Amino acid sequence: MSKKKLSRGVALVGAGMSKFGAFPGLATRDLFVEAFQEMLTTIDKGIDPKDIEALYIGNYSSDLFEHQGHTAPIMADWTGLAPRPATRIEDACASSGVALRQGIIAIASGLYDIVLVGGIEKMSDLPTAEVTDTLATASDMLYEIPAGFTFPGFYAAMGTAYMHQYGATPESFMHVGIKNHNNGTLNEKAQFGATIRKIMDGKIAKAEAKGYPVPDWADEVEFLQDNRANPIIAWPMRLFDCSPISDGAAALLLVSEEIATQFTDTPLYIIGSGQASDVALHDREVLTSIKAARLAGQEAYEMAGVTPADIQGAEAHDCFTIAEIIATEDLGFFAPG
Amino acid sequence: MSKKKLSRGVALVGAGMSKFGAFPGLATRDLFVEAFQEMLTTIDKGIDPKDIEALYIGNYSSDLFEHQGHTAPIMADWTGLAPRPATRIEDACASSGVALRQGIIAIASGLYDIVLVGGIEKMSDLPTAEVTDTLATASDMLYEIPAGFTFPGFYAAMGTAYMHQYGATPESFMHVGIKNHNNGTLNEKAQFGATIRKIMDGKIAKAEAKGYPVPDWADEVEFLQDNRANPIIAWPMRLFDCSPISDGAAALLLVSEEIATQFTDTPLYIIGSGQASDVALHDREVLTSIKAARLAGQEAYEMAGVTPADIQGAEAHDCFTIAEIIATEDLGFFAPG
Amino acid sequence: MSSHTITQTTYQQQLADGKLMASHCPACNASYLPPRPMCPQCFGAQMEWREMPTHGKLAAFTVVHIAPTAMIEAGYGRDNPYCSGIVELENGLKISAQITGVDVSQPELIQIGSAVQAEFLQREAGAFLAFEVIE
Amino acid sequence: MSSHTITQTTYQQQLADGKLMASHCPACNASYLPPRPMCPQCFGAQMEWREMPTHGKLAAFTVVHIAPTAMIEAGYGRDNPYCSGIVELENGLKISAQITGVDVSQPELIQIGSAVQAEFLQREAGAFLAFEVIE
Ligand SMILES: [Zn+2]
Ligand SMILES: [Zn+2]
Repeated sequence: MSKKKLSRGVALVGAGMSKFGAFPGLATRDLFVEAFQEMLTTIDKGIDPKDIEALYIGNYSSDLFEHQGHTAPIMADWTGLAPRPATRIEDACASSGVALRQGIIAIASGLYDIVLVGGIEKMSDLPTAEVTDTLATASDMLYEIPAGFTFPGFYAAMGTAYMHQYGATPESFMHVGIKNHNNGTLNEKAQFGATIRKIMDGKIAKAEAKGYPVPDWADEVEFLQDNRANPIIAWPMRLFDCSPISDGAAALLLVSEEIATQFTDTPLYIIGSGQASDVALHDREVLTSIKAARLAGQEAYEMAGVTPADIQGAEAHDCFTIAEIIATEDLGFFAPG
Repeated sequence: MSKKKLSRGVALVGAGMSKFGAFPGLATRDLFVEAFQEMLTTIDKGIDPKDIEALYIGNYSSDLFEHQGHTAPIMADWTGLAPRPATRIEDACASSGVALRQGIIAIASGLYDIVLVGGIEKMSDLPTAEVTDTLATASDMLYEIPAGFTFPGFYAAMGTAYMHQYGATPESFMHVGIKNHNNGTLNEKAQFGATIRKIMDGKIAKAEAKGYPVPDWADEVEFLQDNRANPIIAWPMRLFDCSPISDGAAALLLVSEEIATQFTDTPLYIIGSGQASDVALHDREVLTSIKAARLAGQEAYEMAGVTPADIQGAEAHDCFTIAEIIATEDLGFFAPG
Repeated sequence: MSSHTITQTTYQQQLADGKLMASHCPACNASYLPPRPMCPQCFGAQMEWREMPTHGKLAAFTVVHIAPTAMIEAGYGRDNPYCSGIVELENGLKISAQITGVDVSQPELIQIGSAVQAEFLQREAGAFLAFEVIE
Repeated sequence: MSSHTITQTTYQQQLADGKLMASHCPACNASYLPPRPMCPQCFGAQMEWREMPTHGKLAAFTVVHIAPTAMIEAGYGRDNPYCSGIVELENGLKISAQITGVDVSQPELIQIGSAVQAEFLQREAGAFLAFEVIE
């Protein structure tokens, strides 16, 4: 396939996000309005929202989480943008990433100059077993789910394959969780906003205050090895290896390159984008790498004319600790293993 | 807003469809493979399917109908197209129409030259009450569904408003159903493939054969007025005013204008496309017309440089008989009323 | 950012208290029903609650025979159809609601334009807005 | 077009009969598990059923403590975890299945590469493919 190129340039000029967490009593639309309102404040030179021409909304399963389909037009209506075209993109965990890509493509096509991209999910209304069922619909209901797999289970299976191939241990994964919870404290919108150390110290303090036996965890790893403090979800993935059940929304404003400086003197130009799909886990040649991620990364690098060594910052998908390890390898930041 | 224009032309060079009906034992993927296989046979000069670069799959609610999300990559896998990028578009009844539009946009963007567009739905596995619930998720679960509305109910309410405003009667709607069932007999893939007259005569013959009292319907309208033969779903919409619960799939092949004649000497060029969103029924200024349809039609006409009078054939959405009446008015083929 | 004061959850509690509440934008002097947290005219999020009139007229309706699960659980269905409709309040705002006080066995006699009055149905599943035809 | 001979429904019936069946493309001489109605190599739809070997080795696994509803209904869950995995058959094809014959309380002792043998679990919800670790 020849090198891919967009017909015209696209820039990012605004971004907003709701707080992330479990918010009983709030609907997806409430969170999206929160993200949209913040996005409007981030556009340096301002915007009349009526100039927005279309919406691309990434959402995995409002159908099962909220029993609400036809989700994109509701987001358009609630942000005052109806009757603009509103399209929902569903690609499981990648839904919002793909929505961003469709927004880029739509501007490149010449059809629109100003596009709102949203990412929304409201997971916390369902009990855990139904959340587990809903996440499992991202795998193959006919051939994978009858085997008892859950979504954490798939990544856990990649984890055991990874341990077998490279000699990693459950503790290797725990260090990813410790790092990411540290990062979370730097983001005021993060769900927990606490280091594993702080969570551990909190539990010790609570035990002391209540007169319970005080746990004798020497460090975070010992805390994370404790079945009671960090129960197994799908071995080797434990609670703190898994991203939580979250509610949240994000909003981005994309504009065509020609008009980007009308909104800010420092637009972020989109220089590369990639997308690929993959097959059921059992049909993959290797179980310790995700081909779709490798191909998507490669496409984006080629479009941008850069190599992994040029990348200074990345947000990789880290639904599970093993997922981040594999993603950073597939994107070329680290050698396999 | 200025007139919209695509950066480059797009053409349709292949189309396939599965049979439509209720197919217990078949999954969405089976129907999509059927449509894909037929599509391949319709490309005059042939194609190597490996040249297809991306898929856009329109699907309303595999999540609730089949408990299967992440639907697009499964379609890519089952048609041998993984790891091509596969994107699912959800926009309720318009899902597949919007998927077609995204396919057009994607080629116009310069990113792809050959795109497969799919439309899939497998509705018949659920009992009727759950199908009713699933279709209702296309409306507003927070503010419309608590009122007891169903999806047929919304169109029925537009029907009563239409009757009030223009003096139409339930019989006006029945004539649409009679016409559409006549049309259905011309399509070998249609679910019923029988005229209302034939269905009526069949019921009379069955009553005679079994020695039951023979109904004395004078014509199709009397048949359709009979509560037992044509039960009310949501008055004034009766069974034969409503599209059935169907399983089916369609596949289209889009290519960039430059390469269209590699596939056929008679490509169908896409000359216009439009999309818009609408608000909850109670928030619409008028209840007898659909603003989103009017705007989308207008956008497509302007892009194509044509007027409704230039159109010789149209497939309007006719989920309910009143829907077709309103759609043909909103698209400018008939004056309101 | 937003303090999320205008939500469906609060609206629902107000229905349970027998009040039909809309959100109101002081900047535009416009009310919105159902209530929305952001004004679609000025894009401001400083919305306030405002009580709505309880009288209006019927703008559209249907009599539902094939009911969704929630209404079946409330006792409706093929043998006990019900009327749903859209009501235009005295101030011009419209809202979806169940319609009572009509003969569902004779839907052709239900009149668009009929005067209606709000009632608040208390069911096991919660409070539901309805309007009774009063003329 | 297609006569739909290769479906999950038929595969499922074959599991109930104690057979693990793949689809086979005569043109490519390639088998596919799970069975698929179209060959992803030659795009042909003339697929045939072919019985698979019942022996293989464990390629990946997990022990699930937080179970989906279907497995909870089958008696599993937090207090009764189970093992799911991917098995590579003797002919190289891989498939997802429940894994039995392992000590789920000591997942660190479960060995990738262990020899396994197919078994067909009959539950109220139907037949399910499993593999028992036999060494
Ligand atoms: Zn305002
Ligand atoms: Zn083949």
